Amino acid sequence: MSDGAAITVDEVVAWLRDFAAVMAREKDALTALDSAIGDGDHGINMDRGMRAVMEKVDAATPADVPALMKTVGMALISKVGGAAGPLYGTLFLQFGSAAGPDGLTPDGWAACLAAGVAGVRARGKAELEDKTMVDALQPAADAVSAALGEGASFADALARGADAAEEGARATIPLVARKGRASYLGERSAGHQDPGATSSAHLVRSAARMWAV
Amino acid sequence: MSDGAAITVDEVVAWLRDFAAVMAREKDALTALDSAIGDGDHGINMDRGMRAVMEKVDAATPADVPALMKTVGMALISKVGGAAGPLYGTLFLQFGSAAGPDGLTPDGWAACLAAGVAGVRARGKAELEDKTMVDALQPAADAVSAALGEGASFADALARGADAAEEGARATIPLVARKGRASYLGERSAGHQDPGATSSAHLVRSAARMWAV
Amino acid sequence: MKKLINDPADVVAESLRGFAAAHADLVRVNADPAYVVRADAPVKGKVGILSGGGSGHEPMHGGFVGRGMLDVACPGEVFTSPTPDQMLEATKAVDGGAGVLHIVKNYTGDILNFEMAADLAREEGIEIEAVITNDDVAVQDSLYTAGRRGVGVTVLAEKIVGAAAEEGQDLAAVAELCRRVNAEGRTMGMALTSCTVPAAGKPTFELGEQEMEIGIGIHGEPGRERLPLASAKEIVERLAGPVIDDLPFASGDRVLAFVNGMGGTPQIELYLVYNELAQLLEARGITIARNLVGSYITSLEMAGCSITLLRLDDELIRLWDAPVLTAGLRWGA
Amino acid sequence: MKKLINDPADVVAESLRGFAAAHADLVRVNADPAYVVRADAPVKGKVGILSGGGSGHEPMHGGFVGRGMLDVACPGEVFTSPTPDQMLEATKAVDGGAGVLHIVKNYTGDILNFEMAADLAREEGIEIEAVITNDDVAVQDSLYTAGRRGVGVTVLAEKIVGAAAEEGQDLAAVAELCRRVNAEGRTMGMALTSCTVPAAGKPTFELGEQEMEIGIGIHGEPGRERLPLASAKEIVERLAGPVIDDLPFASGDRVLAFVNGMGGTPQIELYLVYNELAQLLEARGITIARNLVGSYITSLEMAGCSITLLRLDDELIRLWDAPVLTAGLRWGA
Ligand SMILES: Nc1ncnc2c1ncn2[C@@H]1O[C@H](COP(=O)(O)OP(=O)(O)O)[C@@H](O)[C@H]1O
Ligand SMILES: Nc1ncnc2c1ncn2[C@@H]1O[C@H](COP(=O)(O)OP(=O)(O)O)[C@@H](O)[C@H]1O
Ligand SMILES: [Mg+2]
Ligand SMILES: [Mg+2]
Ligand SMILES: [Mg+2]
Ligand SMILES: [Mg+2]
Repeated sequence: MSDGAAITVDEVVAWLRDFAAVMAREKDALTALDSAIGDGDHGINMDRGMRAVMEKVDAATPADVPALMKTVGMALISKVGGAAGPLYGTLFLQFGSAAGPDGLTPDGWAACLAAGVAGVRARGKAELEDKTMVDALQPAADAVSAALGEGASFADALARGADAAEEGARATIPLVARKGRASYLGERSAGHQDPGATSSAHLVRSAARMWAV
Repeated sequence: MSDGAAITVDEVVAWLRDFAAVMAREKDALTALDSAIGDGDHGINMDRGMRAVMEKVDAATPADVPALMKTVGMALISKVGGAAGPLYGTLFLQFGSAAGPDGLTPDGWAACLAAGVAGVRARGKAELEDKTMVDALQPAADAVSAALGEGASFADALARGADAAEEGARATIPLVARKGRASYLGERSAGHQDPGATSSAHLVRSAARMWAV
Repeated sequence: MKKLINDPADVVAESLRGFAAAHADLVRVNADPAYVVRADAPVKGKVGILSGGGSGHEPMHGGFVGRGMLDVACPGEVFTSPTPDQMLEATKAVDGGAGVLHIVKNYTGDILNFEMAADLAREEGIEIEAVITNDDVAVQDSLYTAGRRGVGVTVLAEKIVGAAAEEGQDLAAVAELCRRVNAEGRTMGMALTSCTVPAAGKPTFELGEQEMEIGIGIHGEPGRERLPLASAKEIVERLAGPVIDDLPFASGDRVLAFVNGMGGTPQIELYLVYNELAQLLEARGITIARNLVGSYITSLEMAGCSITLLRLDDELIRLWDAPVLTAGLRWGA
Repeated sequence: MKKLINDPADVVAESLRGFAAAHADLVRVNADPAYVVRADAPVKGKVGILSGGGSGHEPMHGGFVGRGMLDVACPGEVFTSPTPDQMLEATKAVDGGAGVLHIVKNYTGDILNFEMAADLAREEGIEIEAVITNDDVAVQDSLYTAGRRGVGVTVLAEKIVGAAAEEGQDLAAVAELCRRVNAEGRTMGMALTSCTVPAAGKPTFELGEQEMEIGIGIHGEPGRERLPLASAKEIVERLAGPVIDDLPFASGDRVLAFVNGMGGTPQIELYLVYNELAQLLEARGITIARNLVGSYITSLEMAGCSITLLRLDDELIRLWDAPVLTAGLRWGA
């Protein structure tokens, strides 16, 4: 894909496929993170969800990005459960709604991500530093938009977004959780990286990998 | 006590007290033996029973050996439970019945033990080499009688009885149990010493210690 | 991981099949989406009572489906809340025209999924009320947490509210009753061991031979603090104390005392705990008018217990005593 | 040892106090000698049903005392049979003039103590029948063993015989019925973990992470063989196979299928096991007419299960379905 050209459905599918593979690979690691401050299922949930997504998408790939993202969001909502199901589901649903039917440019992609993150925040009511996936997603969305605004290539913008997401995820380590299951632990939640922020960083890194050239 | 002289109630009480102390000390060891081929309570049962016996006896020591042994037997029957309760209870009840009211000589003592062992066998229907307390008690009763018959002192006779009991207990190790809980294990019961034979050997050794001089 | 299972991925589905086979007189089980519904649903004109949550808490909720309690239960994956589409189908299966009450335990996942489900059901013209239970005093109810977890009171609420619906109370009344039960109940739990989520394959947390977790939830979450193992008497004080002080329960109150096992603790211990609790409450002048002792809201094979107190009045006692006919709770029928 | 207890020596007594407090509507508990007796005992003209055995198997037997099941239960120390004096007092407490049935599980200790108790009771003029249950197919019934252990069928016998006594059958009939139930039932059990006797403080046996014991009893005895951990499906085959072959149960038979938890196994697994059992029996043409799934005859906190099959006829079904009102089993009342 050259800069400014339309992002194809196939590319978005490839992004999702990469993310699904990462979720399968990182399942145990994510679950271990969730065992420390949650209930030990985040990796299992995400892996189950992304498997269901790829099955649906591979059975009949929707024609455009909005339709694709609706399929993805609904599959996650109906297969993941827990907090991550509705939150990731909303992320993709809002991403798709923002995409519109007329093809997607890098700027459009960035706006979609921002819309998705806004959807997550509206649903989960989490602020930055509540130690949730928002701590990876919001910096990522901001970084991609900023980079494109500064004239960076889509590849570079996504790389900066992925870096920001990973940094955001790492920055959850010292935080005391204020949302989700981890908040029950109070001070004991500090010292562990948030599992949802970690899976979110993987999502953005998958995008960076997909559109790397 | 000089040979041929009457055995006093106090001496019998001292024998029981020694046995009670041994049961307290050997509680865990007996329970470990019972864990291997039974249900892990023999030491606990015997310790509970002998504590109850000594409490009863110390509160009001019966005047003669038959009365004493009836108290002992009934206390064991009502406090031990399991297989050991009725079996040890019967041992002491029959010992007491055989004693008669007129004082006890070493020969009488040997006859009482034989009667007790016969009672155990009648109640439990165990043969020699069934891997039970009978494998310690029967050789002990036989050895004491034989030694006295050969003119040995009471002290020597009891020492030989205790040796025979311990040897009998050790000889249960290779046996496959045919009575009691251990028989459920079939071949797997071989290779472990029988807990009841072990506590019985302690009982005879306590007697040997009591009347050592 | 030592469990009586086949493939860890199939645990919930296979267990539900067994449940369906064992209790065909009481319930029907729908496989996909998964729900357990009373055999005679929908009951016309009766408010439907729906609850749901992750699996691994059995008998809650499937074991409470039947006459006088739940109309339908939605089991999620182990410790993972069920999904909106599942809740929607379940809601439709029990809508007898009088609306459906959703009883939701306060966990972010449950809340989010139930919110979506309620939206979907309302779009289909079904009246929905959702009541959130949040009785766990181990968690501070503050801006800095997701709020208190819904635990033991959920079981009691399902029984009492189920009785009210059975006798024909309308949706508003049943929802109000459910909120009242939640408001009058408090719980705190502890663990002696962790549990193992089948798909994870190893214990959620590790506890030393001489340690216990106080203030746990029901999902194998670590608790508020880890303390040296203590006697049942001390443990009861540590659980019942905060429970009593929080409402607070006062001398003269009549309560339902609920000693709950976490799944791996045998009855002999639960009754021993109840003995301590009864003494403690008597010393405080609190009367146990009703009690429940057993493993009703569990965390797989976790060893441990929770103590729930619910303040009773004559109305709640009447509804508690009303007949109930489910796999997990049964009396008067 | 991680248990919710105080002094290990007081576990049974304290747990009984809790049981008494929790179920004062159903039973009275005598502390010394220990027995749990139904609140309205003795019932005049009714055969008294007594059972007893070591503690640690809860709800058996105390949890089965009440209308339609046991009149009285004698709990021994943990895994230790109760004593003759205790059984005598319990017998007297339920003698309504029609005699008393002693239901005895086949263990040397239980047999010896019950024999003595029966002698004592007869001396006091009470008619006694004793029936021994010995349904455990894991043990060979031969001269080389103490015979088969009494396990799961005991629970079923207590329910069925209790119903017969409740409807006024006489001692001979009730004893004969009990022998018939025992003759028609078979059981086999397995363990994933050992249990720990409180007074012993450590596990009775050690099992590796990848091992299981097949053919265990209910006292933490090691079983017949130690095998690598297997799937629920294979385990069910290993338990149900010998059970079916022993009676033998045949195609066309109607059975009561009883999946019992050993104390530390959660319901989600027991229903999964039941699912496997139902499939296996269906494939063999055996019809499950009634079922029972839960932890009813346990070994403290042991993880594992047992499978019991009881061949039914219309009479046994009628008695099984009859009302029962106890802490551990309750229906129709
Ligand atoms: N209110 C919230 N807003 C945003 N993200 C949240 C919120 N609550 C939880 N999360 C995210 O969800 C993750 C946990 O997901 P998961 O383990 O799948 O669900 P559950 O907590 O229901 O078991 C957390 O690590 C966190 O990042
Ligand atoms: N039929 C029997 N005859 C003689 N001794 C027996 C018999 N059955 C069991 N025993 C003895 O009892 C001992 C076990 O006692 P104990 O552990 O206290 O009772 P239980 O087996 O009921 O738990 C065995 O080691 C054995 O020596
Ligand atoms: Mg989680
Ligand atoms: Mg023993
Ligand atoms: Mg979860
Ligand atoms: Mg025993």
